[in-house]
Amino acid sequence: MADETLKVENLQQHYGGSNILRGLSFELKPGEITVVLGRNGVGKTTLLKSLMGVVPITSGSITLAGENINKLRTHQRVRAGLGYVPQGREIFGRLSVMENLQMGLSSQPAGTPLPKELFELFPVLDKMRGRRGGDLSGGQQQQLAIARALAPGPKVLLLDEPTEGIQPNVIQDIGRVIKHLAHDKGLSVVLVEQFYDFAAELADQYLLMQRGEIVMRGRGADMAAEGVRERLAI
Amino acid sequence: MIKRLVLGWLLALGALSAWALPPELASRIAAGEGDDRVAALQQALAAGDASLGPFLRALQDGRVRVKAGQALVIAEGVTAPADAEEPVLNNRMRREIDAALAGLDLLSQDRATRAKALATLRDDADASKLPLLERALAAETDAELRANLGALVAGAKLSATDPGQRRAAATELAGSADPATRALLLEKLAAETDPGAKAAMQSTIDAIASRLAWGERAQLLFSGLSLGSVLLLVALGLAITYGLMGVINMAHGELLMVGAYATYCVQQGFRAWAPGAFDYYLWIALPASFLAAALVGAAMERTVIRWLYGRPLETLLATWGISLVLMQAVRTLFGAQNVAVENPTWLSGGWALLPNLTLPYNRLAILGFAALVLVGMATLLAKTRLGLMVRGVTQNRRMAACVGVNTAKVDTLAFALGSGIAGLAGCALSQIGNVGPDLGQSYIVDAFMVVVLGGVGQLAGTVYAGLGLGVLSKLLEGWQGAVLAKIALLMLLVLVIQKKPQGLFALKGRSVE
Amino acid sequence: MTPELLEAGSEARSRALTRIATAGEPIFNQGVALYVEDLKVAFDGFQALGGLSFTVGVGELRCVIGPNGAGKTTTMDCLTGKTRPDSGRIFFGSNLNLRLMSEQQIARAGIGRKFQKPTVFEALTVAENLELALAGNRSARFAMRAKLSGEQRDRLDELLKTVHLAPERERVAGLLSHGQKQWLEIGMLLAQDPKLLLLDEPVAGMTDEETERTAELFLSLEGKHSLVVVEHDMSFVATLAGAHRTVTVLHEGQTLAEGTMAAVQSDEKVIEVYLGR
Amino acid sequence: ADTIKVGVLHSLSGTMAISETVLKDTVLMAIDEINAKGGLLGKKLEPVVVDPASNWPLFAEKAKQLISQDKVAVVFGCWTSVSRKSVLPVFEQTNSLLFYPVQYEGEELSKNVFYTGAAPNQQAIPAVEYLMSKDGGGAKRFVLLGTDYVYPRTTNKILRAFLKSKGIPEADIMEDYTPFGHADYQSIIAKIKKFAAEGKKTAVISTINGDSNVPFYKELGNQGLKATDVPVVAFSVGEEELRGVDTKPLQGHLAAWNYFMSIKAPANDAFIKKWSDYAKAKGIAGHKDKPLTNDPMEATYIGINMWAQAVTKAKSTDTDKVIAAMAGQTFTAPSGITSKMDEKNHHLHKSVFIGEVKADGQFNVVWKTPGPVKAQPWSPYIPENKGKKDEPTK
Amino acid sequence: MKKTLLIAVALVLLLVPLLHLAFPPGHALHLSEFYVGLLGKFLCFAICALALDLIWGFGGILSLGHGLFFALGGYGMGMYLMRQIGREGQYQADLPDFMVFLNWKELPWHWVLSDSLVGQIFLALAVPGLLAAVFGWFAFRSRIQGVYFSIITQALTVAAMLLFFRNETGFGGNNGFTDFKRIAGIPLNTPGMKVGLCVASGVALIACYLIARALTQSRWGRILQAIRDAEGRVRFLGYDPVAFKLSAYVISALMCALAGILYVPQVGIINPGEMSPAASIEMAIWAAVGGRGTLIGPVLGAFFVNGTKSVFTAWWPEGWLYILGGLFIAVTLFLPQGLMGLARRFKK
Ligand SMILES: Nc1ncnc2c1ncn2[C@@H]1O[C@H](COP(=O)(O)OP(=O)(O)OP(=O)(O)O)[C@@H](O)[C@H]1O
Ligand SMILES: Nc1ncnc2c1ncn2[C@@H]1O[C@H](COP(=O)(O)OP(=O)(O)OP(=O)(O)O)[C@@H](O)[C@H]1O
Ligand SMILES: NC(N)=O
Ligand SMILES: [Mg+2]
Ligand SMILES: [Mg+2]
Repeated sequence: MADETLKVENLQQHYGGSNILRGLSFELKPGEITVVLGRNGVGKTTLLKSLMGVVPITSGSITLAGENINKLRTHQRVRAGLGYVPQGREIFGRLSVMENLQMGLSSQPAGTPLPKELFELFPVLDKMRGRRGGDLSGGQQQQLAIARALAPGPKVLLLDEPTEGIQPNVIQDIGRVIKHLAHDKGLSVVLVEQFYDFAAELADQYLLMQRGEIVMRGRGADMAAEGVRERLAI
Repeated sequence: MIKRLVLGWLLALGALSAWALPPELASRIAAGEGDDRVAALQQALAAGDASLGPFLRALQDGRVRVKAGQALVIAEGVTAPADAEEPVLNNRMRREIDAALAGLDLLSQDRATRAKALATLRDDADASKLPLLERALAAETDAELRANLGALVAGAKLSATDPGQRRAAATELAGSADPATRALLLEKLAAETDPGAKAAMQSTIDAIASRLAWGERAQLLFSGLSLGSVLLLVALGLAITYGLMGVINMAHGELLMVGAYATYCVQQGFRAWAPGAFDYYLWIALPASFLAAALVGAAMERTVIRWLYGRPLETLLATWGISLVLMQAVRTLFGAQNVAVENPTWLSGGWALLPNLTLPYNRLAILGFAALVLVGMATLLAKTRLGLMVRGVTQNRRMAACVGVNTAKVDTLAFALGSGIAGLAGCALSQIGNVGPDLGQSYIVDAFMVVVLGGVGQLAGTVYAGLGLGVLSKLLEGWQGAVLAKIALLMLLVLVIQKKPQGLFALKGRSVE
Repeated sequence: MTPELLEAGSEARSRALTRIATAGEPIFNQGVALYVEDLKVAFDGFQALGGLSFTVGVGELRCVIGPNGAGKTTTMDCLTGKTRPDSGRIFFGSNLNLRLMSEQQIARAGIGRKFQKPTVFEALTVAENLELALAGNRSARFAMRAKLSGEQRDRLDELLKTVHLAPERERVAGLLSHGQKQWLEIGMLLAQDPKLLLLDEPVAGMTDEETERTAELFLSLEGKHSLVVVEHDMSFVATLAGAHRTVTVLHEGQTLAEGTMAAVQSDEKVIEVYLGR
Repeated sequence: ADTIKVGVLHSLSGTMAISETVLKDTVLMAIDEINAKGGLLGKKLEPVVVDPASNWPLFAEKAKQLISQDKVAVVFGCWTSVSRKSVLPVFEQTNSLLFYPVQYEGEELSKNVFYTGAAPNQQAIPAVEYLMSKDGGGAKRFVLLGTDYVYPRTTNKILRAFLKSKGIPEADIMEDYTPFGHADYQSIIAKIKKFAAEGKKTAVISTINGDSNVPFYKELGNQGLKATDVPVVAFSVGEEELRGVDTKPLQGHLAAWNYFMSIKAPANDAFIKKWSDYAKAKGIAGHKDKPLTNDPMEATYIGINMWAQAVTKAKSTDTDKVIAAMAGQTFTAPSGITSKMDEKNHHLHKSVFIGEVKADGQFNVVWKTPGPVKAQPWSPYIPENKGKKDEPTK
Repeated sequence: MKKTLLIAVALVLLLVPLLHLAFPPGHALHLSEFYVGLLGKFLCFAICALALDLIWGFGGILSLGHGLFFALGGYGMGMYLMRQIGREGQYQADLPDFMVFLNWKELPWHWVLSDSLVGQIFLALAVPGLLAAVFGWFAFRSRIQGVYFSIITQALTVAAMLLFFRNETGFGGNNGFTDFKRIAGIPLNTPGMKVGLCVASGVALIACYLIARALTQSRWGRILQAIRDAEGRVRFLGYDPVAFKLSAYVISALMCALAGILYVPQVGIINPGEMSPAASIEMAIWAAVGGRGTLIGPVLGAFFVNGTKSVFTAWWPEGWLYILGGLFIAVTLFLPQGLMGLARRFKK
């Protein structure tokens, strides 16, 4: 058994003619939070989508718990333990909040109950159980998207700018939960984030992307010392 | 009595037997010039020959042949001689025979036979039948039949020579709700000279008319609901494939057609291999039509539609192509002409609720069936895990995959389900209309209108739109005729969508965007 | 008389008074750019706005914060004509009754908006998106023969630089990344040159450095334009609000607090429902 | 050329395919038959089949194609009047020949067309006379029910005039129309029931065309409107249309045609046998299992045979020569009579038969004209037709 | 490059029909009358496809009722042609045959202009244009979009079809108008007339194409596309989508009516069948096969689909629908941008 949960080697991705991801390699350790940083349009979202199998990759390999998952289709990757919070929320607009959460359980056997902690973490969802997902406010939807990804208890959680549009005190809560899930429950987390302070606080490992490549990487604790913030600004 | 037994015995022998009825009379009834045949029949009736009944029945059933001026009865299982001619019955003869038989049956031991005879006589009660009717009335013990007979006698008495008797008869009929009685009264009224009788007739006619009006209203409502249920059934499958999945499925009509042809095939199978169980063929045809259409639908989804999600307008083009191919395939396989799908006997005929209101069994069955399919589909979609996944996938296919749904499978299942329901609708349609290569074309426009009018993706809307269009079109039809009604309905649809640009049951709020 | 009837009566009166004032230029002589009074909106029984009132002065930059679901986006929907409120009054300047105007009339009167979820014209190029937004005649007939003037061309170049999209000029907007669309939308808003800018979470998805530059950009607009900015990024709001500008805090469809950033940040209720400790 | 080309212009797809496909096969059968006997003028006939797809402008295009590209000597085709009207100018301009095999509303007479179907006086009028006779039930009230287009409307106009001449008051006539493809006859039948209950003996004259017939008859059966009460006589319902219906409840309802499959005549036996064998040999879907013949098939068959006779007589396929040779041609029709092409008016002399529907979907002939009737393409019941010549003008 | 290509195509379109006149029958370069007719017909179809694509491809408005405008144009022209028959009809009367038959004694009011070619062409454009303007205004103002719009246009067309089927409507019932003889005194069956009509159709197509191109390349065209993708967003920029959609819809309807005007004298018949739902859907099919959202595409599509139909209805009458149906499926699956996509791929 490999000591990393997810291993990405030399990942290449193209949209039409343009090369979006250019040979990315990195690995995730269990219980670690990996923060991916980078300016707009460098390919962060594309990276997560490639991991999920939502967009096809050109070459490279993705290994989950020692098994190559290149060939698996998206839903099979979810069954294998990936969880995903996409950028832009992607709520099922016409399903109620409860139904959205139940959709989150699709990878589980029928009858699996929702973990109770979800509603403790996001009390607003409890209040709005019956409301249609699409009617929620932006921030509420974001919370729903996170809850939906957590519902089946994934092994690897991919978060694409999860704090976007969320009120400050809830962001703090989310940060606490991510930490708890990673450090106490052994979840591997990939966090794509623009909110530097939040990212820096959570990061065990960081990756800095530029034009489809990882140009800097290191331990979270060293971010300030290595001048990541400054690199982002250029 | 004994004679009848003997006749029966003769029949049972299976021989070609001459009749106890004077052969000359029998052959005159069986063939010849119309007036003479009727006269012969009256003559035989007057003679009161008991063998007349079985002979007339044989004639009705086509078991009589004429050979060299002789009428022969062919017994069960015997082939008629090749050179014998089958006597021709036209409507006039048939009516005379019916009346004659009914007259004979009025004195039958069996209550049901008497009741049937009464119903037959209802339309031709005239003075000539009066003695017979009065005899029957005297012998009748059953209260309901007595009342009916009484009405018949009164009807016959309308032609009496005594104006007082005519007036009394007219007054006696005031409780009737029978259109035949009204027609009779109208006819007599025109010829009536006595003012008293005239007034009595008029008031009775009015009374009957007001009673009939209820039947007419009920008829209108029923036909509206029935049409509505057909529209609903036709639209339900589309409510899934188009309403939920967003596939502009121009081949929906052809899926109906597939269901109808599947029904036809099952029917033919029963004809060939299980003619005795013919009445039950629908029970096999229902699942068969569902499966056939679902399979075609699944194949469509797997090979074509799958590649077009997210490009809804392209589905228009591809499914149009599929519909052309399916139609032509049916022409090649079954021929361009219609094929016959017969109602099982239990779906033939109707339930005579009122004298002027008959609810055809096939329409009643479709009404119930539509309700069942609707409830089944609604439950499946709203209450089951599969239903949830279908709704989720159809809203956001990529995200559904990202939460672990096997979208390919769910898509195929959903499309097959919608197609299968179309197949069921096709099976139902085969019981009321054409089964031919064009079957689908005649419903596709209506189906889309119902789904869209209700609001795309709104099952409840589909229901209201279907029933509403049905009832409304029948109301308009009664008022302006079918053509103008259809035009008015289409214009109304245009107006309604003006007012409700997202259909009757539009979702409101942000979730729509 | 019942309150509803009174309400209806005042409604009718205000309609009558402002019938003519649904078109044309807003009049700012009273110093008020936007006047909102007792705004109420309910969705199937859920009271999203429960009597919201506030005013924005001419040339003012106003920050609005508040918990998720407080009603910030709904308020903007009401201002731009997207959502029709159940009751209340909304005036642009002292003369334009926004409740009686269509979306396009409101936009033409000078209210521009950046949506929370970026919406751009995906099939058009970045430059075309901006071109359509550029201020000018909005009639269909004009559009059939419209050409960009040299001046407009320069403005377009300048805007592209401002929103960092100069290299993407000829790219189809649908292919931009989330953040880039966000920028493009800000660009379109600037191109409209509206008198009042409504910005719903403009810096979501931006890097810190970009956020700072955006703040500068908005501050530079202050005075000539009125701005209402909704954000959850507190450092951004703090930069914008500075020491003296007003911050409005919404909560459950009403104003919870209003004041300087410092005052609001130390308000117990605001900390409780929004900021956290 | 070493063959004589014969055009076949019948819809094989679209709404009319249901009726027309079998006419195409009838022509092909007749051509096979003629070829088997050695062809015409020492040449074989070569069919050229095209599909105008129930699209009227396409009919004109295909007619043009047959005539000017394929150079056919004659065309057999069309069913609906509108398709005929669409191709008529093409045939007149190119002076070519069309044989039209379907009953129609009359009011037309072209030199380039031979009408082998019935004119109104060869179908509608005798049928109504029968209904009014004692044997026909002595009907006094009439429902004129049709599909809303020219053929039914014209026929009913003629019938109204006819009924008026027979002393039937306006109030005893009800006229109603349904759109093409109408499939729900509940209210119409309720209306008929009501009308029938308001007076004397009522009969229905149906000019419902095409697909609507099946739902009409099904509803009729299920609502219990029996032929002994209110008989329905139809002009567009034959064996082929009844193929799709359960006929048991329809016994006794009537149809008027110039041919029924059930007619007993040696010529008919031969015709039916020929068709059955042909259908089996060619594997014609539907007919190979249950071969049926009907009036337009007979009219087609007569038409092509008469044309062949005329060509032989004229020793040429030249249009004008064939037209001249057609006059007075006779042929032993499957219906048992010797059918004659009128010397002048391009219509056949035909016997009229009234048949009652039997349980097996066949018709029982209950009445027929004493002999063939001459067609009146210009109905005398339409005042404008006074003084019209009973022959093509050009 | 593109321009020269265009000019070449235009020249071919205009000159090819002239081959019919220039060379005697039997000559290798002679184009038979049949093909002149076919070409003329296809040119009219191409105008329809182009018109439909203007609103569908660029404005996202799928009208399933364009057959109505086409038919109205055709009927307008047909009325004139009916009057031109003069006394050469079946009844040799002053009135068109069907009116004689219906016992009408004089021309109904809506036939007042029918003796004048110019007047009738004006009507044939004005009526559909006006109908489109009124119907479109109500529909767009109510914000009817997408399939809701498709369905009501279809409903409108079907209603019109049923209306025109009736004899009382005064348009000849289901037989419609046929048996035309001449335009402006010139017999229709002369080669010159045939070629003239064909060339006129070619000119009309080129004109429509140029207009459509100018429009779609203008800011108007971009706004139309913007409306297609995000109508709400366009409103917030201050544009009134109604004005844009309506102008596009009316222009499109006018083009269709023009096609109808040119079509009827060439095919010699107009009847309500042109208003059947299938006829309108087919127009959309032409546009889709050719390539939606381009201007050449629909023209190619109209030629290709109708050409295929023409060829195969004669080559394989029993099975041509398999070919056509298969073609539609194949185009959607393998050529997502229609024939134009293929052309583009070829270029690369
Ligand atoms: N159409 C609707 N139906 C039901 N509830 C709605 C609807 N639209 C908005 N809401 C509710 O109204 C409330 C206000 O929403 P709004 O979007 O205005 O919040 P917000 O302040 O913008 O929040 P955020 O900061 O998360 O964007 C929310 O609770 C939301 O769920
Ligand atoms: N479907 C597509 N086709 C072509 N190019 C695309 C497509 N989607 C995204 N791109 C391009 O790929 C690049 C990477 O996009 P991506 O969404 O991964 O960026 P990102 O790092 O997530 O940016 P942001 O911070 O703005 O979310 C961008 O330049 C974008 O324009
Ligand atoms: N001629 C007919 N039946 O249209
Ligand atoms: Mg991103
Ligand atoms: Mg918001």
